[in-house]
Amino acid sequence: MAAPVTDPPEQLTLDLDGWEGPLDLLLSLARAQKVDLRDISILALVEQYLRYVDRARVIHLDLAADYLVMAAWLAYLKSALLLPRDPEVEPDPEELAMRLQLRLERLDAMREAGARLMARDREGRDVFRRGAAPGLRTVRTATWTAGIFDLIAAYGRVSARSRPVMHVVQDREVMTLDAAIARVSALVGSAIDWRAIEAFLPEMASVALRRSALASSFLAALELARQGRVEIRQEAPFAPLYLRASSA
Amino acid sequence: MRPDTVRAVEAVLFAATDAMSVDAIRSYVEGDVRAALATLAVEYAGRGVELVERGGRWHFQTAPDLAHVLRRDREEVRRLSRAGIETLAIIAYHEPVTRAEIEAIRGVQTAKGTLDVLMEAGWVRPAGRREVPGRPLTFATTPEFLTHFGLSSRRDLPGIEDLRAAGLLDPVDLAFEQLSLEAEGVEGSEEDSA
Amino acid sequence: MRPDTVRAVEAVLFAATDAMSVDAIRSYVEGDVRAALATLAVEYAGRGVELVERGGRWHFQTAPDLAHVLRRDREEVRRLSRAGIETLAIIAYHEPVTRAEIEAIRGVQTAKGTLDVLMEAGWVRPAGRREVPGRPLTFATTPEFLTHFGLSSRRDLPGIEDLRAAGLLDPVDLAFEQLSLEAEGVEGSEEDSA
Repeated sequence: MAAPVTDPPEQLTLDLDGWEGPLDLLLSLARAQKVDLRDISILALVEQYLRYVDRARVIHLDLAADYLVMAAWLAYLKSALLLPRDPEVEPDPEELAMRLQLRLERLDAMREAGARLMARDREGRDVFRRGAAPGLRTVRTATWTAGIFDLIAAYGRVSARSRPVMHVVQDREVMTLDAAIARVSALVGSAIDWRAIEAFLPEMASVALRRSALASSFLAALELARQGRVEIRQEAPFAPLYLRASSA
Repeated sequence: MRPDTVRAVEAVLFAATDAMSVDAIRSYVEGDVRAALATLAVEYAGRGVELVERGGRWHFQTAPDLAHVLRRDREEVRRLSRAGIETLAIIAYHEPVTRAEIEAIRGVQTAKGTLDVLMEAGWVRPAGRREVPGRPLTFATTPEFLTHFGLSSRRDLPGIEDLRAAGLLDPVDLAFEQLSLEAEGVEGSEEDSA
Repeated sequence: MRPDTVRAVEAVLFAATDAMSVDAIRSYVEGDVRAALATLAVEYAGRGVELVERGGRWHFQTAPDLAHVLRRDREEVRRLSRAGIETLAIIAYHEPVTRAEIEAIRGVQTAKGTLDVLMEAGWVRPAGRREVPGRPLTFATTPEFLTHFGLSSRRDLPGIEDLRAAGLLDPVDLAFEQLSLEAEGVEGSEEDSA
């Protein structure tokens, strides 16, 4: 696909597939005209292009529309350049010619730059990186964080979701023996007079829990009596049960 | 400029994906490859990179004493996932508790990783086996758990009633909750059962 | 024994799979990393392996003059089409640049595949939209582009200063440049795909 830029213009192959559009063809013609694009004759270039396109048509080559459009535009530019300058006509043909030249210079510069880029020492072709770099390791140690609110809210969420299930597996609320011993021994320590065992029970709304507390407190009283820490008095079977601190 | 053979051997070994035998190097480099290897070994001695031979094959490697430089420890603060925080909450409120019990309470299976994360965080520990068929492992919280959450003891965890008062029970479930309470005449007692 | 920082930087760059910025190296190595890099660059100059900077990132690579030793049995680097080369050059020297500007300079429409090939190679990336009517996408080169072509920075692009001084890198006057392209709704001028 490389353009035969060194060929004399008349011998340019009439194969339009070889050109990437009219600008490419123009640039090749210009490069053949002179090495420095700044010194080319635009008029001569236009002549060459028009002659080239004419010859292509003579031998019935299918010319893409943009070549013909460029030809028309260049024909207009040529006549504008040859005719005496009409200040009313915009744009100034000299300026159009200059811009065309700038366009060719730009494309040529980029073509040149591309060639120089490709010729550099390229990685994977001319220079190579280490073949088997083991890589650096980053050992990530996670420090987990969560707030107390997150924790409580999570439990609330779980509870709300699963309470019915929970009731099946949960025991009812009770006062444990340990709790009752602690409570009774603490309360009785400050009591000199006999007091009914009910006085040692906590204030509770729940009947079930109160019953559990009474049973536990009774057992606690027996245990504390065994240890010699309380005295128990009962007038008769099922009569009120009284406790006081051991006088010993 | 150093002798071309040494430079060439250096470049070939550097670019190679595997350790290379002398013969393999010779297929790339002309000249006295063995002498070049000896030269390189001396030149690289004491550098951050060294030339070593293992079983007749040569390669460059970083100096062993610099291994610690090549790894970087990065501490990342990460938040617990929803599953993680729920599992942690259940353990905290019910400990010691088995995995099956956690799943029963959460109503979903617990991914293997969830308990691992909690243990990695140092908040949960295995707490012995339960003496029931299968002898399942139980889990409990650790002192670090209390520290992290600013609790002096597990008793500081709010009970169900506190949660309700704080509006942390879902309203829909709350209505249902009320019904079942009235029917059973039982107060929220589960949080004390552990 | 050489200073620890130099050895450590050497080992880190040697072990790394990618080129590393000074900051990235600093996350592994304490001390004066820049000075260590300067020292290493001098020490490795002329060896079979050298230390280079590409777009602010450093890596070791084989010396370019040893290409002939290493090139055998390696895959040929993908050959770019002429359109691809020109398009890459235009992007590199003009970035950020729109597709319309590329077409204005080349004088032909850009085949669909041309930019794709450059992006697939990792040399070109979309670089935001230009705030003009139509908000066209712009393209620019990547750090991999600099690395692949052995450029320390875009300032190293061959002849870029001369081109700029000659006004050949000035913003493209689309209104004029596209005259011949647009006026007739050109067909058939699209170049072969890359």
